[in-house]
Amino acid sequence: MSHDHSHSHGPGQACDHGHDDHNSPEAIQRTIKKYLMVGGILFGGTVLTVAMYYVHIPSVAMTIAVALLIASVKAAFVAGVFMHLSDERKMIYGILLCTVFFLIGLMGLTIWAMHDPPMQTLIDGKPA
Amino acid sequence: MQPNPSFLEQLKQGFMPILASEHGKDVDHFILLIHWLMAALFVGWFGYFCYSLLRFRASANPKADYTGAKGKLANNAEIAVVIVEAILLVGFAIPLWAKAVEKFPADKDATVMRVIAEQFSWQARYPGKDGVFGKQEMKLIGEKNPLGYVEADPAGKDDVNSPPKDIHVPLIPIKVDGRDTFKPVIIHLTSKDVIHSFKITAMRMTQDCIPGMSIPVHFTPTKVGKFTLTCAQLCGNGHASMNAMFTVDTPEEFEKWLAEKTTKAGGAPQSFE
Amino acid sequence: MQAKTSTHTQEAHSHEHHHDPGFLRSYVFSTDHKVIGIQYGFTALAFLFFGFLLMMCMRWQIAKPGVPIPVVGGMLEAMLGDVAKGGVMSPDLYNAFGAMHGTIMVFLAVVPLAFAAFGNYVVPLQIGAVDMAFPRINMASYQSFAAGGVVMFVSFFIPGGAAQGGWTSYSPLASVIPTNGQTFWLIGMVLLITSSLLGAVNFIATVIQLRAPGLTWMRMPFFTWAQFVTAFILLLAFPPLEAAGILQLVDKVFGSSFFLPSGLVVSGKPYDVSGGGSPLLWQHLFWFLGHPEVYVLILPAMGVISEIIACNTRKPLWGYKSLVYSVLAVGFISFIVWAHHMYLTGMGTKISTFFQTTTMIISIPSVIILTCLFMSLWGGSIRFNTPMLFSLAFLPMFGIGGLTGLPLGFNFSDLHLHDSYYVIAHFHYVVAPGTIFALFAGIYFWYPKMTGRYMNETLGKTHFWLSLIGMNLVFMPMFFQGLYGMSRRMSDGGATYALTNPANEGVVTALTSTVIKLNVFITHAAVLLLIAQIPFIINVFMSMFNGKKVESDNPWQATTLDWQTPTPPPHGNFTKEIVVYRGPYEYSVPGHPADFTPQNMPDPKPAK
Amino acid sequence: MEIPYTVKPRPDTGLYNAKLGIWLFLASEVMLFGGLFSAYILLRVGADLWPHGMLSIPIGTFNTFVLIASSVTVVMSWASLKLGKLASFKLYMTLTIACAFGFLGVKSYEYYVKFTHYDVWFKDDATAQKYFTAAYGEKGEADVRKHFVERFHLHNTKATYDPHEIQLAGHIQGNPLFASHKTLAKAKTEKIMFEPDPKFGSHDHPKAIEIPVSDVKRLSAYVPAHSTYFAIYFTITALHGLHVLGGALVLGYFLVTADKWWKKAPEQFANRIEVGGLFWHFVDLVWIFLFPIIYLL
Ligand code: HEA
Ligand code: HEA
Ligand code: CUA
Ligand SMILES: [Cu+2]
Repeated sequence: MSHDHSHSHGPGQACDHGHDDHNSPEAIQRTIKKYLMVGGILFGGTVLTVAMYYVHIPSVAMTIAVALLIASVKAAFVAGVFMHLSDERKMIYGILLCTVFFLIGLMGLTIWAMHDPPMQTLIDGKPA
Repeated sequence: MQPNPSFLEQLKQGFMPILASEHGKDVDHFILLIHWLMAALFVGWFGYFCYSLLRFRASANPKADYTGAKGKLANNAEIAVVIVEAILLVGFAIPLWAKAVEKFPADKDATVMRVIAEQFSWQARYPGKDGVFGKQEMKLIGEKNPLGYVEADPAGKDDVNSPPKDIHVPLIPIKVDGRDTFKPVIIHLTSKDVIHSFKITAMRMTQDCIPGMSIPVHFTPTKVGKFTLTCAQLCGNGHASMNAMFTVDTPEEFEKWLAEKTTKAGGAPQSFE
Repeated sequence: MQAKTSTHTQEAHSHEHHHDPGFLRSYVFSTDHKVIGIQYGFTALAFLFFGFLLMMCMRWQIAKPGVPIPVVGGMLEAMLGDVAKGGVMSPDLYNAFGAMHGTIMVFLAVVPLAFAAFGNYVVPLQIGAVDMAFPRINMASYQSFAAGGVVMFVSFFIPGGAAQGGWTSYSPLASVIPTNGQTFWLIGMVLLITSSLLGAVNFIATVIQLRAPGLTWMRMPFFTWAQFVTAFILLLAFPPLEAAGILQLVDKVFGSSFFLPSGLVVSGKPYDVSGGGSPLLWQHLFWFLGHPEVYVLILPAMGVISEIIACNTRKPLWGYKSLVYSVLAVGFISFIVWAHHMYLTGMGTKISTFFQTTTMIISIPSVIILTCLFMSLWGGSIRFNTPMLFSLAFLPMFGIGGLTGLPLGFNFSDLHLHDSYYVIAHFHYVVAPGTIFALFAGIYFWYPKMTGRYMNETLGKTHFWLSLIGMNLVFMPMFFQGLYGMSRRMSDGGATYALTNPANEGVVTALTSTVIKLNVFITHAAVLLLIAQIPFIINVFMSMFNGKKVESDNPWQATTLDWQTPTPPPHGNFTKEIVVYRGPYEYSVPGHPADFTPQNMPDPKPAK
Repeated sequence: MEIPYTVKPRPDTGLYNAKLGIWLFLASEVMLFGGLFSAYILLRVGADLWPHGMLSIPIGTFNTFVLIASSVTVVMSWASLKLGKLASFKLYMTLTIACAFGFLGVKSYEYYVKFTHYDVWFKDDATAQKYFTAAYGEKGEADVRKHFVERFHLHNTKATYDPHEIQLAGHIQGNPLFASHKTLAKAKTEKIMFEPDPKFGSHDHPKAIEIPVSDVKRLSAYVPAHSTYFAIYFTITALHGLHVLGGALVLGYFLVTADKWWKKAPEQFANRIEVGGLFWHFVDLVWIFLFPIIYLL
């Protein structure tokens, strides 16, 4: 759980973090360019993934790895730029970090649990 | 009629049912050990609790002390709990579990059988003389073939099905490393429909039976007798009556029982419904 | 509106805006956190009582299998039909009541009462906020909860009755039962989960954003901390169950096989589905919520009793910081212990070692929390009023429940104890004389704040002592039954396995008559427990009208901000600007004039 | 008596309420879809058979483009607001919503195709053989079986299949929706006219064949009951589709009320668009993973 200590804030001491420089028209103009570029990257990434499907990589593991890698890169761009995560607050990072940690726990431990003997699947009646 | 132990007698047994398996000793011992730890913590803290309530009641202590308790008592108690838990975990639970659940004896050194659960009954299958089970396909299951065995498979020719709700195992004395013990039992558990749980309290054994999986368990019986095999997982409206008799026989009695089943069945897999 | 840090205190919150909003607006579709809290509270109490009544029917059946239930048997038959033929509970009905007792108690009674009701009412007050951060979402949360409750309730009366798969709803059983109870259960659960998620978002945002100036994290009352962590647990643990619920719903309604393996044979016939699913997947997804959920049941309760103990010992909580870090640790670790409910599904050494290690690790912060609360008594000046009595009783009761979690947490002892009454006894000790007592304590404690009147002390103390005795007589014998090997969810109380059953002639481990007689004993004790609630119900309703009026806005002379408002608090909560100067439990501060120094009081002149 | 920080961020956290709220909500959404993805992985890893290549990749790719485009337009609409250009905000927002409904339209079409496409399992292998030969001829049958093996597996994975389980794919004459052996039995239908799919790599439809229902063991449209694969496909994409729909409705509401809000509280309005946009991007993000996992791998 995220808790940043705001000890320093005595009663009534407001301090504005100068949030405005991100929101000035010039800054927005600059980011618009960025948005369009990221849009381009996303299109490109999709084309790449689909192309890969037709190219036929010989190893299954490789196919999965590459496809997920491309997807992750795309996702990183969406989250980082479109969702402004790249300059978001500590608080949000904390929350997302916890979430990702638990998600990995859920997936990882479940899969691990399903593959730890002595459990065996019954295939045509013969315990493997 | 069975003698019915009195409350006190049962208390002396630690309120545990009669024990009839080898690893069960360890289970009982371990349960006892944890309960000692729990008792120590409970008595300690409860004593402290009563004492403080008495001593610090408002009428006796009208002015509270801002700082309260000093000293390391609480810390030490916490550290002690951590240490004891760690010992129980590393010293007992993990190795004992590994032994009881994972370290299987070789098939040839054990009585091997399959037990199939269904709503609301249990049935066992023995591999017969050749020690090999016939091929089994779930989709062949029908009224005539409750366990779905492939008729054509030669390995299955001498297999024997137990009648429903009546499972026997032999108690065969053997020597392991010069120590007198008995032949272990390996049971492959599965279920036809929903999840059931194979529980024999006398053996200190519980294991879920999950459809689509075959899960092996093993234990070493140490006493002849009739024991209850109960279903410990909610499995429908007959859950409470999904029982079976789990009988540990002397080798002779077991052979007799098995032979009876075999001759009746004419040597072929057969159910007794 | 300017982003002054002190905006929420507008002196003149005033009556100009405050045109009378009418009955519906102020009581049914209110967005005021206090009204919503009270709505949650009454709905949840009603469900709590209903869940108890279900269990009373079941207890009768356990004690006297096959004998018609007195008084209500006929009613059940009239309402539910054949499942209660002749006033006798059929196994189907027993299973339905059992599943619904668990579901209702957990999701419709304790979570809404402990988290939503107390949280809604108290948290904004304790942090000096005017309301929750998103009042309309708050209202939506209650409505979603109420809808879920209605769906669950209606399911009793559909053909075939309510869900019969246990509150854990393991597939394939839950999917294979041909009636529609499970479908209703799943729809109800999706609504309840949605409600909790909305609530959780709201709580977290409120605590992070709306704390009064000066109320730093380490000055936050422990109750608010507990609610904060609870909200995180709900936020992140519930969605996987929602996913699982959706998958099971698709299984049930569209005939898919997420949780059904290939080759199922039900009642002798191949089950007509595609197969290829995994029954264990359900269990993983369920317990991924299920375990954190038990901390959802206990953490708010711990929060409640911490407030009450601090106030009624007239001294600060001992080890406030340890408490905070422990509760954070519990919240965090609770996500990675879930498979200790699944030791006996065929688990290998490696994975079960992992899970029992985390299970032992999570018991340590719990021990620390309890230790801190015990140590807080030392040096206090203890006032034994009703809320305090319930809070004090919580400690050893939770202690027993928590300690008996340990033998379950080691897989090797769980081998014998799994799915026996030992488990039932373990968790009822934590949730019934544990959580429920804490909730009673909270009701007695905050009642004066909500109504301006105290609850009656004599009735309260009668309620306390009878409940304490009743609870222990009900749940203590279950440990013995469990050790002896009596399984849970037995619609005949284990009679089939008992020596009294002639078929068990000569069976060595059949249940002895002592074990069976305990069933009857427990049922009698449960009746006592039921009777013990009468003074409480009378007290709740009577005191509203003729309870003793409070002498001041702060009747218990407490320090936290919830007591520094008018009683009962108006819309908008505070009439003066709130600025916080100190920690939450500054009782009996040496040199201060009174034995309590409210958080928002500027430094008082030292008493000379 | 107003709730603070609905517009301006709280200084110590740097966030306004709704932004924190939406991120918390998205965190729970991550766990929701994470749970479903975990289920997907587990089912797939544990499966004996896993259908493959059952969805149209060009259509899926097209839809991916649509969704990405909408993500760009929604962020542009926010930026326009920040620049004070209400008209261009409206334009971008309209485009976004158009994309959303375009996406849903395409998805509905894909669904419809599946709901009218059938697999038939026959009561035994000999019967299956008969119909395969009737549809594809002696030689063609072997081809189809080979393709069948491929269809169920990842590239280059060794296929083991049970000959009993081979199924004939195609359409039922009249294109009924959601038929199954159960509905046929209920309707007491005696036979169906079945139009098998073209052979792999060909476009010629084989002649329709008549199949007596008594020869059928199982018949299922490509619906959740067909197989775990379709079950997870429909569940996740439908849930995703609901998110698209919900998002589109909310954004549509913002678009319709834009003038009013813009006059009344421009800053708060921009915040709302940002929050709506965050949700929208998240929906896009889910699809970015969904597309390769379900269509390609
Ligand atoms: C609020 C609810 C709650 C809480 C807090 C807990 C707490 C714990 N639980 Fe419990 N549990 C449940 C509710 C709860 N549980 C439920 C509902 C089930 C059954 C679900 C079902 O199957 O239907 C269950 C089942 C359950 C199981 C599965 C059993 C089985 O099915 O076989 C296990 C196994 O590990 C377990 C372990 C634990 C542990 C180790 C703790 C630990 O966190 C406990 C830590 C606490 C302590 C160690 C106490 C410390 C106190 C002191 C040291 C002071 C002592 C002083 C005095 C006594 C005066 N629990
Ligand atoms: C929070 C959870 C919770 C709570 C509080 C309780 C409370 C109680 N439970 Fe429950 N129980 C469960 C959760 C809970 N239970 C679960 C999860 C199961 C497992 C289900 C399954 O197998 O699937 C279970 C199972 C279970 C069983 C086992 C059934 C079986 O396995 O076959 C038994 C048996 O005795 C039992 C008994 C009781 C009793 C006597 C109480 C008593 O303590 C009840 C006491 C209640 C009160 C004291 C309420 C007082 C309230 C009022 C008086 C309201 C007043 C109203 C107004 C003022 C408006 N419970
Ligand atoms: Cu089988 Cu319970
Ligand atoms: Cu748990």
